[in-house]
Amino acid sequence: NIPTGTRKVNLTSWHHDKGQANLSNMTFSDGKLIVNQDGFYYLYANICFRHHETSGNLTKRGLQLMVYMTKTNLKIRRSEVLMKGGSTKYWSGNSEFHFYSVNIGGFLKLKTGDMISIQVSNPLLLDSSQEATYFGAFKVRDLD
Amino acid sequence: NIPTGTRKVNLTSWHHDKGQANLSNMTFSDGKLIVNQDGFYYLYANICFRHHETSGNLTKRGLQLMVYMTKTNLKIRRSEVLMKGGSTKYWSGNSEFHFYSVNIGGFLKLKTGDMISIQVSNPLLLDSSQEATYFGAFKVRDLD
Amino acid sequence: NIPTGTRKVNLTSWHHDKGQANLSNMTFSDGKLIVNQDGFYYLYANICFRHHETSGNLTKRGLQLMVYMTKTNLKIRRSEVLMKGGSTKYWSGNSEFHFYSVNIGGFLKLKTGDMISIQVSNPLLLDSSQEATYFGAFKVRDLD
Amino acid sequence: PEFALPQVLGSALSLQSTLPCESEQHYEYSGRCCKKCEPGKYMSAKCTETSDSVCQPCGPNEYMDVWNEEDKCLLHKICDQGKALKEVNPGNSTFQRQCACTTGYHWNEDCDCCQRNTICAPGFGIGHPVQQDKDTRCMPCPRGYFSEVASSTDECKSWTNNMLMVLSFLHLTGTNKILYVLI
Repeated sequence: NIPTGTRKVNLTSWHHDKGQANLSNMTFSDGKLIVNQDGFYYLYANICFRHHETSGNLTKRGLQLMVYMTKTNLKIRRSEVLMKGGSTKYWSGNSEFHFYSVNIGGFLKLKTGDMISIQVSNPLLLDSSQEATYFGAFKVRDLD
Repeated sequence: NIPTGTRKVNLTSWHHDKGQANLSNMTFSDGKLIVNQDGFYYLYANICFRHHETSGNLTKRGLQLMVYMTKTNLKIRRSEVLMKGGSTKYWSGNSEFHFYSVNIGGFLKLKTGDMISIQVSNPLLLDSSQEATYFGAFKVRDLD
Repeated sequence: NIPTGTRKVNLTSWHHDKGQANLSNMTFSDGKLIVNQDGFYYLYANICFRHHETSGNLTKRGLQLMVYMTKTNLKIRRSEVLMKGGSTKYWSGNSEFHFYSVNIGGFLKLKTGDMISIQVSNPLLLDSSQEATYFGAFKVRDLD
Repeated sequence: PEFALPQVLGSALSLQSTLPCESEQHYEYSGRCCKKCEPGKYMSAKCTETSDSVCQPCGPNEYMDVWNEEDKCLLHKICDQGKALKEVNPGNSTFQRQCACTTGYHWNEDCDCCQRNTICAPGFGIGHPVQQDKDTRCMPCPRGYFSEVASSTDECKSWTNNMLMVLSFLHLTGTNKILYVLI
């Protein structure tokens, strides 16, 4: 179930064990990946937005299609955006179908208990197929 | 040799040992990377599309510039798209040069014998220099 | 301090130890990441460009927003572009704010002494917040 | 007389026992001073205590233009027609391929692309020398010359040529007035 509107929203309904999704050595709860071991992780997300003219007229309107990856640290009750990406779009009225994908990735230090989540703008435009919209993390090595 | 047309095509003519390309612990055949060891791999691709006005008039036409990374599993004779990215484009007629790059990446479970390949739309628009269009994979760790 | 103009410029003023930035087993000097151990590394960069109408009229002009990751090898006194990404843009005049992000990444062989640096076009349009514009590398394994 | 070595503050002088190895054609490895590979080749194996470096020729579409210890040659660039580039020198195993933009365009480092040459407005003509792959330089037409077109290739034309044209035009139209010809 995808939230409506163009506002920035938290995506919570991810498959974590179906299809290509995998989960090990991390916990998944309420749309958040929770870190179980301190370390340096590579975090990434790929988000696809799409619109077909049959879903209504979106053209001639400025859109900003964005993804944000956020870390929440419960100890200091703080959330900060780790990475962001996206594009403003001004889709022309001539085509019946519009598509845009954004990819973000980075190598970051995470601590046990850190929670990683994804926010997007315009959730109604999300292409929610598993090859289009996904995110993840893998541990590269321990902290120094 | 780059296939013609705007249809989705399989890219087979990759350098795998010249310039910045490297191959170890995987096999490369007919444009496909073949997995030799079960494990979790990080897969990625970067594709650049370009068009110069001297190559003809492409503007005022909707384009969809896409990359698909596909896994073929011979045991179950099945291919599935692992990741996709790209954008619809409506290139304006004013500029003499147009350029667009898409990057995709993800951490996935692969088994011995799995074959990874790349498909793109509009192959004639590919920027085939080594720093522009490439793909690859590296093993992060064994399966659980 | 961000260089001016639309020319392709070298970005040198990166934080390497503040906020989310980390540095270990590599050296950072004059905007370049210097390799201390031969190996296979995953290199990545995320660059965000933005423009607000209050900063002047950029629309109706073709822009090319690009990132280049370059390796400098002092032994053979050679610099070569490892990866590039970006897009030509023709921002419409209707929106007050424009945004575009590009992400590049790849798995490459690096030798001790190799220096990695980032060049961008249109540096004045850079969104220099830490979650928007960053680059990095991590060693995946030793050479064969 | 005893020569006193000059006292150098903060550093000690040591007599150099062996000639420096690191040079354009040599490198130091496993305690030996070994020969690098010449241009056109790469190093498939470094030297050991008992054997010299092993060098192999670059393969097709590769080059190496310096003495080196690289384990691979460099890949020639592509003169991409789709970017309006053409090959001006194919290069070889020791010299990098050279590309240039097709006529009417020049290479712009900032966009890594072939940009249209500047069009000189009327009253301006292209300056010399006209260089391949370089943008047009527009020069104001000096006295005695003119240009009535916007062009990225035309020079300023001298009046004299055109005065004759005007005369012949008037002659054809039967006008009896004789213009005073400026030579």
